[in-house]
Amino acid sequence: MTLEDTTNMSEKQVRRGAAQQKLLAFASLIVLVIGFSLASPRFFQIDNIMSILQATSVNGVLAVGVTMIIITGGIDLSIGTLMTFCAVMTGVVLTWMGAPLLVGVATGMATGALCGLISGTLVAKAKIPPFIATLGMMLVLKGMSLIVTGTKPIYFNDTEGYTDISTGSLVGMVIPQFPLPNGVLILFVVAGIIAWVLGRTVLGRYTFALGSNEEAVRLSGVNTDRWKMAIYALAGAICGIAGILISSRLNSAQPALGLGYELEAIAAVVIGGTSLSGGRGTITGTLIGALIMSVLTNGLRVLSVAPEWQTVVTGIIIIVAVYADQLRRRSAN
Amino acid sequence: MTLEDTTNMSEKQVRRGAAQQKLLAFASLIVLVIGFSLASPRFFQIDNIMSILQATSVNGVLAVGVTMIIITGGIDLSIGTLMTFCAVMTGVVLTWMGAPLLVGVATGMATGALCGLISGTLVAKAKIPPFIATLGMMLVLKGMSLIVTGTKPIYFNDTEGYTDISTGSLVGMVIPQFPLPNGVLILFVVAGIIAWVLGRTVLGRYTFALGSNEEAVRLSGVNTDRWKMAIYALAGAICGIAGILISSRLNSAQPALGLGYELEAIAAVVIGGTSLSGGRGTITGTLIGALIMSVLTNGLRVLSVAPEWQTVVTGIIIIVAVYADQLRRRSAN
Amino acid sequence: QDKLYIPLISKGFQHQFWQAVKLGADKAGAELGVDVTFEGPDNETQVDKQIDMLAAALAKQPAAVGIAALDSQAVIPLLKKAQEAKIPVIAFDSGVDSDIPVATASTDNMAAAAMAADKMGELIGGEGKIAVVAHSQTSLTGVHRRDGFVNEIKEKFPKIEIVTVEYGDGDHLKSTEITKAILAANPDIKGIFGSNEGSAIGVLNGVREMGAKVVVIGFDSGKAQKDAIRSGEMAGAITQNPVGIGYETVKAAVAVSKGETVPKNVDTGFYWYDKSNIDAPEIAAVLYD
Amino acid sequence: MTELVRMEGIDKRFPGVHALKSVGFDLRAGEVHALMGENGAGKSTLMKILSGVYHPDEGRILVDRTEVAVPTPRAAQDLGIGIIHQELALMRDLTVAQNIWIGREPRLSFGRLDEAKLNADAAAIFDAMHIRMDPRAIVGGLTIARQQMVEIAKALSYRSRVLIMDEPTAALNDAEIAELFAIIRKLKAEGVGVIYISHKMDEIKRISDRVTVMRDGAYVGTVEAADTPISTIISMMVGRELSDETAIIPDLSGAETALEVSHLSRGHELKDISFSLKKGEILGFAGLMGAGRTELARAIFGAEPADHGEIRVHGKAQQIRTPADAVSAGIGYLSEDRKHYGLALGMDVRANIAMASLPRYADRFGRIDEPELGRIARRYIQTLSIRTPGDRQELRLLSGGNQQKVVIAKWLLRDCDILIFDEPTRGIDVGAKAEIYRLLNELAASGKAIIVISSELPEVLRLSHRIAVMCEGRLTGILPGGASQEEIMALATKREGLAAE
Ligand SMILES: Nc1ncnc2c1ncn2[C@@H]1O[C@H](COP(=O)(O)OP(=O)(O)OP(=O)(O)O)[C@@H](O)[C@H]1O
Ligand SMILES: Nc1ncnc2c1ncn2[C@@H]1O[C@H](COP(=O)(O)OP(=O)(O)OP(=O)(O)O)[C@@H](O)[C@H]1O
Ligand SMILES: [Mg+2]
Ligand SMILES: [Mg+2]
Repeated sequence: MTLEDTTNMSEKQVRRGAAQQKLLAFASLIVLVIGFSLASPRFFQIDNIMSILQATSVNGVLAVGVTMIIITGGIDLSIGTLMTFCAVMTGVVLTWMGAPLLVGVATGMATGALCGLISGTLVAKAKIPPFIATLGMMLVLKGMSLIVTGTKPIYFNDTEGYTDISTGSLVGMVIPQFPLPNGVLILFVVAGIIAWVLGRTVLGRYTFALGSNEEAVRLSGVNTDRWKMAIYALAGAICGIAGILISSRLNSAQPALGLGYELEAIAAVVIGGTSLSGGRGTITGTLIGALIMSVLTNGLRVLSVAPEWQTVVTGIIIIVAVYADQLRRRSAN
Repeated sequence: MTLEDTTNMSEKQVRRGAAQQKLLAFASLIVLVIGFSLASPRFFQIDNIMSILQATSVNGVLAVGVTMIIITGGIDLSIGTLMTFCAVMTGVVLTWMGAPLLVGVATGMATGALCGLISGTLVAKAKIPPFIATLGMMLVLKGMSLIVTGTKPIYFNDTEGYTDISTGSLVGMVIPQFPLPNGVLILFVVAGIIAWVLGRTVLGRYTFALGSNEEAVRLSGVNTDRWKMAIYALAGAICGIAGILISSRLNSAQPALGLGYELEAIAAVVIGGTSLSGGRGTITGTLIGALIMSVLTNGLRVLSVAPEWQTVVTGIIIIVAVYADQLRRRSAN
Repeated sequence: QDKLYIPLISKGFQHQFWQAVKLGADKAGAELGVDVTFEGPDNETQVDKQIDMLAAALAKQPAAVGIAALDSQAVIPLLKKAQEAKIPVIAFDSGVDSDIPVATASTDNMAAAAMAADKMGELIGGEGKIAVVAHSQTSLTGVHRRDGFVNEIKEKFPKIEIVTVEYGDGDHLKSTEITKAILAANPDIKGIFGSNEGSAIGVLNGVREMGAKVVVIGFDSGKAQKDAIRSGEMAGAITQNPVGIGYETVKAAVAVSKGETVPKNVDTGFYWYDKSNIDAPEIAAVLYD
Repeated sequence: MTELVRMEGIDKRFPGVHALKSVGFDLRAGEVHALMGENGAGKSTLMKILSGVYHPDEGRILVDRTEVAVPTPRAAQDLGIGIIHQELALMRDLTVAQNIWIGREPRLSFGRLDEAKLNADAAAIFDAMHIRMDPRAIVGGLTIARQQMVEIAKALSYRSRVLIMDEPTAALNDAEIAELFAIIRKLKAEGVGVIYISHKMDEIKRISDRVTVMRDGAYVGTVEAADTPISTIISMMVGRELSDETAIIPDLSGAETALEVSHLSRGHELKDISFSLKKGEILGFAGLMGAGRTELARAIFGAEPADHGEIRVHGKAQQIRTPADAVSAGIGYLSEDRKHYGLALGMDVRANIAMASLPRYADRFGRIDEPELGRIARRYIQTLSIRTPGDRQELRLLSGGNQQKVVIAKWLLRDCDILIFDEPTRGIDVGAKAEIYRLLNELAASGKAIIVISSELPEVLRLSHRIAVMCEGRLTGILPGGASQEEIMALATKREGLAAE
């Protein structure tokens, strides 16, 4: 039958296309890396590459978390200040209460999950638009961090090994030539887990389905509210991880930090090809987006471009990169 | 006929409902004002009310501009830095080149329109998602302001009457008891014009239509790209007005200002009931949203609430206000 | 032919204060024949951004590096890295909790703000209500200037009441609105202190728009503040010596990288200026537009 | 008769689909030319090419015997070609009149809109169509049927010489269809050429002059409607004969009651509705457009819960506040509006079929058994003959009728005891329709309780064991299976005011 033929053909085509697509998705990133390497011999040095990766870790983790929310068609503006609040709570437990490391880490993630659950409840149950619900949360959490800490940073000097969470290198202990910071390792592990969740589990399937057509999912008898709350809570827990990473890197919970990080993370997600209207997106894309942003920032600095020109060039390259990606997708169609 | 009857009944109902709706839309604002007035006798003083209005003017104008873009289903992150860039260009023309006031004002608005047109072109023609296109523009314009000014503010000391644009009071000259600052007058005029454009003109019709179902509009033979570009350009020109307002108030174009203003303006729009997914929204709503925000900020300051608590309370009240509005809409249905 | 390369990582670059520091650094760079770059994050909360900048600067293997740390501890791991790579570190503007920096060129912000408090007390006659519009609740300079001012008032002027301390992020417009709200809430207020340029200009604007009669004391320099002091709208302001900070930092960096020894601490000082002394040569030298 | 349009050798490929294989078509002035074919035969694609939405890979288009290019919808309009799209292309936030005149708004000076004229013109069109419609109503709040009316009015407003109607009556009722046909006859008399696509075979005889049949993207033949029997056309379409069966009404006196609805009310839409449904029974719901059948189904299903009343499932009272409650009580509902309420168009066929049954195919870590879902999806693709290049194809790329089949597959897989089908065969071709009827009968025979809501009386009669009739939110009566159309219409128009007399 004709259809049978076409099926086979398309199946093959689709697979080949998909592989090409995946490679080409990296194109902008690779072009950037090659460009900077040619422009400065200092750029493609193992140390600098590690700096770039390290600089990606916090933003990358945040971006992975918010990717899920964006796929549902929502948005989370509170991720930056939530990250800080989680760091603060970790600091409170570890430094003020002297709890063991693991309890601190658990507290950070639990705080994130709880706050995410609150946002999720506001969105799902109270039907407050995600933009507003999380804008409100962003302000509340910003204030809470300052209140809890009394506006002073909490230092982790007494917690043995806390800085190693982000800056140590398990990989480096095995392969000394490749001192990949733990923070980056954690980013990859988190990204891997979430990619798996999105691709293989019921939660992931509903994440996409909610963004694609929430009403249709609800009318399929799915308890959409509960799933949405779960997704926000999971994203919150991931913000908790970001909070632990950043505070471990700074050896302190900086209560004023965090505002503006949400925009950067969302930018990474969108540069990575996830649509803000929901229903489609990939974790690989988000990682590429986050990497593009940190390669750009680092590269321009290594080239000693004046800071005001750095901003201009960053703006232009982001547009061009996304445009190139757009063209690729269109031609793939 | 029965059907006729129901139609008429509903028609009447709808009208009465609409009037109620309009009044109730102000409810959150009124509750806030009454609350603050009871809490502090200093709040409801003519001077303070004028301060609140004055504080609304810049954010209000920005919010009115971005309302149009949001109704098309887009977003504009560049409004804050575009405002600054327009102020800078006005400063260049007025102070450095000594041009007359009107030329300066025209330059500011033209700069805004041009940059808006660029964003619009990126969105409509290059099919770059609005979030990315305007994020790129935001960075480019931020850098450009610093580059053009050499990171130094441009002062308007030599331009007679420039500060009056925003802080003078034409109304006060007629009714001395009511010294409404010109900036507020300009906000109302701009809001009035845009409300008229949205409600009564072809441009307005396509604004809503694009946000409602862009593909359907295109299939109806409308040149959607051109209209979209026009809308972004108009919104840009309005950012130009905001730039003139803010620089007239500060008597200087401050090149580093602007980042963060976009979020505040978008928040005002969304608090005012405009949907981020496009197709629906009102200028009245946006004005109410902007007023809610400045009443809140001012009121909490007049009450001398501690700054970190101000943020927390603001976050909570924004959520509650939108929730109340949500309930009102649902019950009106 | 390879010029020495010295990057300065500051707390910001858009503010006039930092631009003045940059000016001094560039001047020293030109005089001493070294390449100087100057950058900093967008605002003073971005501790991790600053660390990324420092990392990128160290990747360029400079002759020495200057750092105005946003957090006195968070930069230490990277400073250790610099030490291992034998890159000397000069701290400027504020120090770090470590002895790695071979020299520190800074201002005592606490003392500077205390001087502002003394002047405020004098000018309002030792009693009445005042307010502070600070630029940051958390950054070191913000905290030091606030505490320096508030403590001095409490100690020396028991009859003066500080009704509120608000934070405007150094944003001119935000500080304007804050000032107006403070004036609305406290019509009998006698003085307001703005803790950096943006705050001071904001206070000035707010006072102007409300038509209030208030003693305004500012901090830092800039054309608008200088004009306001000349016209008497602003009673006076504290200025540091940003150009000097930048100059001394680069000078010390060059010296250290050539193996010379430098004094551990360079206090670049601060000055009170008002209508009476604004044009005096030693003051004019530390002011900037 | 003069020739208006000729399409020759039109070829079109989509990734994985050869949608049109050198298809030819022609249209004369003053004729109604029906375009027939199974779901996915390529009818809509051919018409989208003619109206400037798609571009052909090969072939040429002649209008008035001169070759033309149709690069955009605008160009098609300028050539006098208008189209009613199968998938409604309306702006849901705009009013009826605003939708109709989009792009052609009457203007005053300064780009101002003449809203009064806009509404009056729209009202005039509806008057001519003998339809009551408030031009100022927001389209998103209208039922699918009324949205379809808006599309028709919009197409008429262009006063095109060539009018393409892609399944205009899919959502319409007999009365409205009659009105539409009157309009078409008038247009015909004015020399307009109409291309008419429909899966309702009876309409073809009633309205069309010639019939062109497509199969698998290829042209099969063109015949005169008047002297070709329906069965011939059907066999041209599906390539075999279909036997028509009538409902066999089983004896259900001993069957237990599956669903009992008593005194269900909500606002103005539903007024005190009580009925019961037995296991193994198919209860048909008839009524005019807006009678409230959809509202009733949504109330039972918890999509918009009722204010008052009681729902008993298998004798047990159930609190149904959300669709999740309904599904766990064993009630499934297939919506009449597949695009908005039935499908995630951006997702693939497999995911859509599995949407309501996911947890069943997941382990305790929530991991989905993809291979199993793939097998299931392919099984349904086969049994329902869903035309798709594979189970991973995105749903939005399927033809309308095939999308509908996917919704049906979703509920078949969920395996509820009580199934409510709202317009299950909307846009489905004759062959597949027969297949679905057979399926429904099988489901009933296996003990499921089924409600079928349909605007096509023949369908209701063909399927139902009993027929419930609604009018203006009230259940006006329940007739035994095999009742006459007249009896049903009498109940369907029994308004409250009249009933009181
Ligand atoms: N944009 C597209 N991309 C890929 N495939 C497509 C696209 N549009 C249509 N198709 C495929 O082309 C074939 C023809 O579709 P078309 O919509 O023309 O069918 P149809 O005859 O109108 O069917 P129906 O009666 O169900 O409406 C189908 O197999 C469909 O899946
Ligand atoms: N003529 C009309 N004017 C306004 N609203 C109408 C009209 N007809 C129907 N409606 C709306 O539709 C609702 C009932 O429609 P519903 O979809 O339940 O009817 P239905 O019997 O399923 O008809 P349909 O064949 O359209 O699906 C009413 O409550 C009303 O809101
Ligand atoms: Mg079709
Ligand atoms: Mg219905």
